[in-house]
Amino acid sequence: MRKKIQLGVLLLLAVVLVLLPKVSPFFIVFVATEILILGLFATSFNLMFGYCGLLSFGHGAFFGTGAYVAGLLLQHLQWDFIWVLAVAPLAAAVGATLIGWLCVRLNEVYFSMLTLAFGMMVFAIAHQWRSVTGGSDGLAGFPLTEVGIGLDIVLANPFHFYYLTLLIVALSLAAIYLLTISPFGLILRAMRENTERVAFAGIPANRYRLYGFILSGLFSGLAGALFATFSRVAVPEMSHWTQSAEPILMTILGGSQYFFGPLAGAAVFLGLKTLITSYTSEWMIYLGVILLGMVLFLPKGIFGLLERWLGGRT
Amino acid sequence: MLRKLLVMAVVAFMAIGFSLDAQAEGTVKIGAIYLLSGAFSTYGQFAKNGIELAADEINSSGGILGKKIEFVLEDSTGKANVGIQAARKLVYQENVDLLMGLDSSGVAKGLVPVVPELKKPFIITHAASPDVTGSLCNKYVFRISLNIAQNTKAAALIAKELGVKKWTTIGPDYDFGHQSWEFFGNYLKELDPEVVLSADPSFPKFKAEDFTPFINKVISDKPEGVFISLWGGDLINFIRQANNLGFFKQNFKVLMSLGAATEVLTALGDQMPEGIWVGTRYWFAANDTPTNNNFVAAYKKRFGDYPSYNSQGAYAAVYAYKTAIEKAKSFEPDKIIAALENLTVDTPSGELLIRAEDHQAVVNGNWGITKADKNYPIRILDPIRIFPGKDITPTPQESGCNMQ
Amino acid sequence: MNLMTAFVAALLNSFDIGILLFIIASGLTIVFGVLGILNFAHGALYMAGAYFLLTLMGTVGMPFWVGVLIAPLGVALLAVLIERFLLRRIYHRHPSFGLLLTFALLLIIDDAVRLIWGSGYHIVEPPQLLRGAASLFGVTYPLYSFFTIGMGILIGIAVWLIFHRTRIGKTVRAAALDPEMAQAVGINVPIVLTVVFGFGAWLAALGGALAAPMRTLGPAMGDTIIIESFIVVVIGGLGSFPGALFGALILGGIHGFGGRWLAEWNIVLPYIGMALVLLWRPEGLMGRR
Amino acid sequence: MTMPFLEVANVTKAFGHFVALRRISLTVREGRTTALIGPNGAGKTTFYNLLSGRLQPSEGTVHFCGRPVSGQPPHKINKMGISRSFQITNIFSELTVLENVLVALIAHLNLGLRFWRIVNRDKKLAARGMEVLERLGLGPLASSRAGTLSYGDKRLLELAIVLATEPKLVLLDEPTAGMTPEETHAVIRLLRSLAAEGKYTFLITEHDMNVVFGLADHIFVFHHGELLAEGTCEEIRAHPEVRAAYLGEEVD
Repeated sequence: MRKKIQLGVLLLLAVVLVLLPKVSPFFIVFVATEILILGLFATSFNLMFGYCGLLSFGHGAFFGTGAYVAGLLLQHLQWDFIWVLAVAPLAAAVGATLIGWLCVRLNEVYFSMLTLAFGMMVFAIAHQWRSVTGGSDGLAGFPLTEVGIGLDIVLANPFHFYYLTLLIVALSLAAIYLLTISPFGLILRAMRENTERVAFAGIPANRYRLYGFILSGLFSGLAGALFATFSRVAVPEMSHWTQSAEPILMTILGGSQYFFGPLAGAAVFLGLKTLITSYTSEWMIYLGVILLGMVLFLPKGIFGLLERWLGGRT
Repeated sequence: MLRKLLVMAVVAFMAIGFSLDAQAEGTVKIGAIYLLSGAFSTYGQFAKNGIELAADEINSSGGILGKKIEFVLEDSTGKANVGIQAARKLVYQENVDLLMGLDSSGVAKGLVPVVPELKKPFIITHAASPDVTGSLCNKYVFRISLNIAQNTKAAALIAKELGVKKWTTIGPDYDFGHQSWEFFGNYLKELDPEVVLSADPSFPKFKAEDFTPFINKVISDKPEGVFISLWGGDLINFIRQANNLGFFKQNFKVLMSLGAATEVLTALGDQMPEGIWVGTRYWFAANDTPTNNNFVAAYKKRFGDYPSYNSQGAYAAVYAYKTAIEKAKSFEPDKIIAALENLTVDTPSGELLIRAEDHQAVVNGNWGITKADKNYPIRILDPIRIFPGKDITPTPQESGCNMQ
Repeated sequence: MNLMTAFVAALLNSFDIGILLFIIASGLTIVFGVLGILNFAHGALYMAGAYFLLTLMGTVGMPFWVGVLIAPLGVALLAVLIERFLLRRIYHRHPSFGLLLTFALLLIIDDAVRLIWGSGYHIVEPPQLLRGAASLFGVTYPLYSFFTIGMGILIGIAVWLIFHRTRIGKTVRAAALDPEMAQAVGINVPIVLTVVFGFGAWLAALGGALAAPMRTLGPAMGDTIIIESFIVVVIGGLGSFPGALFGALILGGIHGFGGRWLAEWNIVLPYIGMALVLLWRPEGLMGRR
Repeated sequence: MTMPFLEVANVTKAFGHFVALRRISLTVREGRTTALIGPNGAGKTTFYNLLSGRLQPSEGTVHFCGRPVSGQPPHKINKMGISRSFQITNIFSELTVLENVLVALIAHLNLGLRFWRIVNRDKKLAARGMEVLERLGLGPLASSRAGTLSYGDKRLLELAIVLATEPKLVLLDEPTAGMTPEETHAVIRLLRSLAAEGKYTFLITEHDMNVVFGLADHIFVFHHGELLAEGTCEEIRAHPEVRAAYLGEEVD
């Protein structure tokens, strides 16, 4: 029964997302694109947090790497976009390999703080290496290229970009979902509870954490590359800790125990932000109060509540 | 129960919010993007004051071609991607006719290349990166505020007059600080090839709070002139700490490219040293014209303060739009753009000319020497030096703009 | 200025920055040690301390010496209310909720301060007695900085004595080590937690009040301090009070010496320092495993 | 079979000034259920930690089937064929009972990096997991969440995780601690029958002497971090020093 409800909701969501540009005001297409991209970022963050129990405070490093590599490739080489989307996440994954190798041996808040430190190092590189990264102003005004492989998609067209993003994000979420239900995903979930027990069962725990971290960084980099193209800039703030805090916020809001929790969190967070900023320049205080209410009254996030309404788990 | 209500309220709020799209007929809608939150929100507040004042003045005297001005503010938060999304929101959701704003150069450089997609004119009133009306220039984007090149050219002219040869800098460690020093150095070298520029200038990190190490370093390096491009809270911190360490009693000349900003002078009061050369994009006492006198009086009456340069910039932009629309006799974006080119606008900062070639306004630079005056709660400029725009603005060829 | 005086100047600078950070970060580390919450709003409380002092000295017209005592108490009171009505509801949840809740508080307090005091910059004058500069080993240094260094040392000693030599201190440590056991032997643990959170906020606000005559007051002025304080407590050891001193002095040194000789690396040096400590001794230099 | 099964040579473990284990040398033979007894603080758990890789010896070496154990991380030691249980129940309480065993099976069969497989659809894997659960009588509980099991069942699940990796040497740390007498009897019977299969060699620590004497073929006695005595049940029962140091209080 629950399976059927889930499937139904998913189908409904898919229909809404596909039809959205036809029925919504034009600007909503931009908001939806942003939600999808940052939802992917939050979901890949949650691969480490919700499934592996490690709260990274430095995922901006990979998001930013993806954004900068995409920006640089578009600016200097004008590759077809499809290849940009292939290479940028790989660069982020390389970064995640180096950073992860050092970080995964730590636990809990120590892991969080070490990832924060490395995230800020990436920020510093982006900020200080003026000749390559454009310094504090970042990369701007890079051209948008063809998508490639014969696809007739214009990146500058918001509808085209929305559907392209929808496709890529849907495929990525499917891939991440398959990961979570694979043997690897089971090991990650077991490690969230008790890493040492997993090691004593014969799993090289830190190496598995590292694999998880690399995959998480890979998809964060993909999100970063999409975001840079969507925003038309790559700026140092994309790897700042304030950027790393966003997926954390979204994930906890949506519910870290649920696969679609981070995406739901992204939708609510960005939706509220877009809306409140239209009414007041004191948006921070309103957002703060709403967050406060959600923390106090929604212990399992929005998704936990939705599930209860739909008669799921008690 | 409470939870249900909470979530339902949020959902309802969002549903209503996105469907609201009230567009009154007979108004011209201006969308403005400024820093409205965080550490630098004072600049957004200043800009808001300027727009409010201009809009009320215009509306109470019949509007623009009979249409009232309505304005919508959006927060850039100082991040380029946020600024770009805000511009899209203003154009597509709020249906604004005109755009203006931008404090941070980073936001400006990110946003400017995107403006042609939005197909609305955009007047920049604060961000100072030369690239915006240089290598990144385009048909839709104008700037009526003083840019780095103009301000540092004026600084270099003063430096030449001061006659000292050995210069160093203290500037914030981001593109603005580095560019200010590069431009200042290059201009000064052109004016006086004998000048020696420090090979080891000081760039404290932005929002450093503690400038003591840099103050000590500059004092120990014994330069003959120090060019300071710190601004806002950083500059206030710097000046207080420098006072304590006797920085201004040393044997070197000091130029502060943004030292005459009212928010800095107001906060510092009598802590602002006297006898220092300071620059600003607008000085309220620099022009004895009806336009300026009216502006200063109206601003003081309404907000209780002397107008900041950022208020003036925003105020001037609204009037620039008014002048252009009246010249074009149309609200069509393309016609407004055509009218803005080669337009002369009477602003509180003097008459300015918006060049057609790169859309940069040829605007006066304001410098002066700080002085105490018991008629003012803040340090004022005496003497005031006004550098005519044509003397300090690089030619369109030099700016590197290639319009289409 | 020769190398020696430059060195002394950098050293003084390190202490100046370090001691102030110590006062603030010690509040953060005590709250973490006892409540298990990494308080994201700690920097906002620091800011509140500075602004309270501004109003007490400006509008109310108090002298600095009185204001500096009262302003932090006001902030502590606010913190007590926060603990009593908000934080208390989430102790049993995953620590990430503490982070999120205090982040929400940060947004609220930051904006509330802007609404109340405006977005402009303000300064607070140091008391007449502490204006000007003094000379030490040929280095001219603000008198007020010597005062903050002295205050920081006094506060450090006082807090250490409270925790190790008084009944209150023992009670708090017992409640931190094993709340259930403490409750069983008759300690009112909820009150202890309230008091400790208020005390942590008091330290943050005291740091803000002491910093006010040296720093510009402006919106979000606590945002840099909070990350610096995180770095301090991580370097020193989370929950360790002597560690906060140690970490603060190291970070002060990074700013004092790094600012003088490695300025272009300054934005990243604190993070490199924190990463090295975490890789070498994850529990921090003075922390216990 | 010339190679010794588990050989501990001259092992010392010190924590600062405190010496937890002093120059322990012993050999465990394959197929012989061996018990390790001693009062609290004798160093039994430290010894287990050394055998399983949680700790490294300060001096001395441990060899298993001729390969060095000391210096290896826990997961490699497990792969060599040594698997341990924990004194405090150490299961994955958020996972189902079957998933608990699958974690160990995935580890054992090196399936952890099969990213494309779906764990719940893998019939062969599930069948193997069920086999282990059935053997321990946990079959009917396979789809329950592990955290909801009774204490005794949790201890059994712990044993299931250990056995799923098909170890040659099984280290059990007080397997019946906290169990009811009925549950204890059941576990003794279970362990006996498992030992009789000949696949596993058990090394057991226990406080309950009935369990020890009911199961063990051979006994080592630790006292203050040293090996006090070894021998068959009868020999240990009769050993004067052991009686004085330990058994006196417990058995009589």
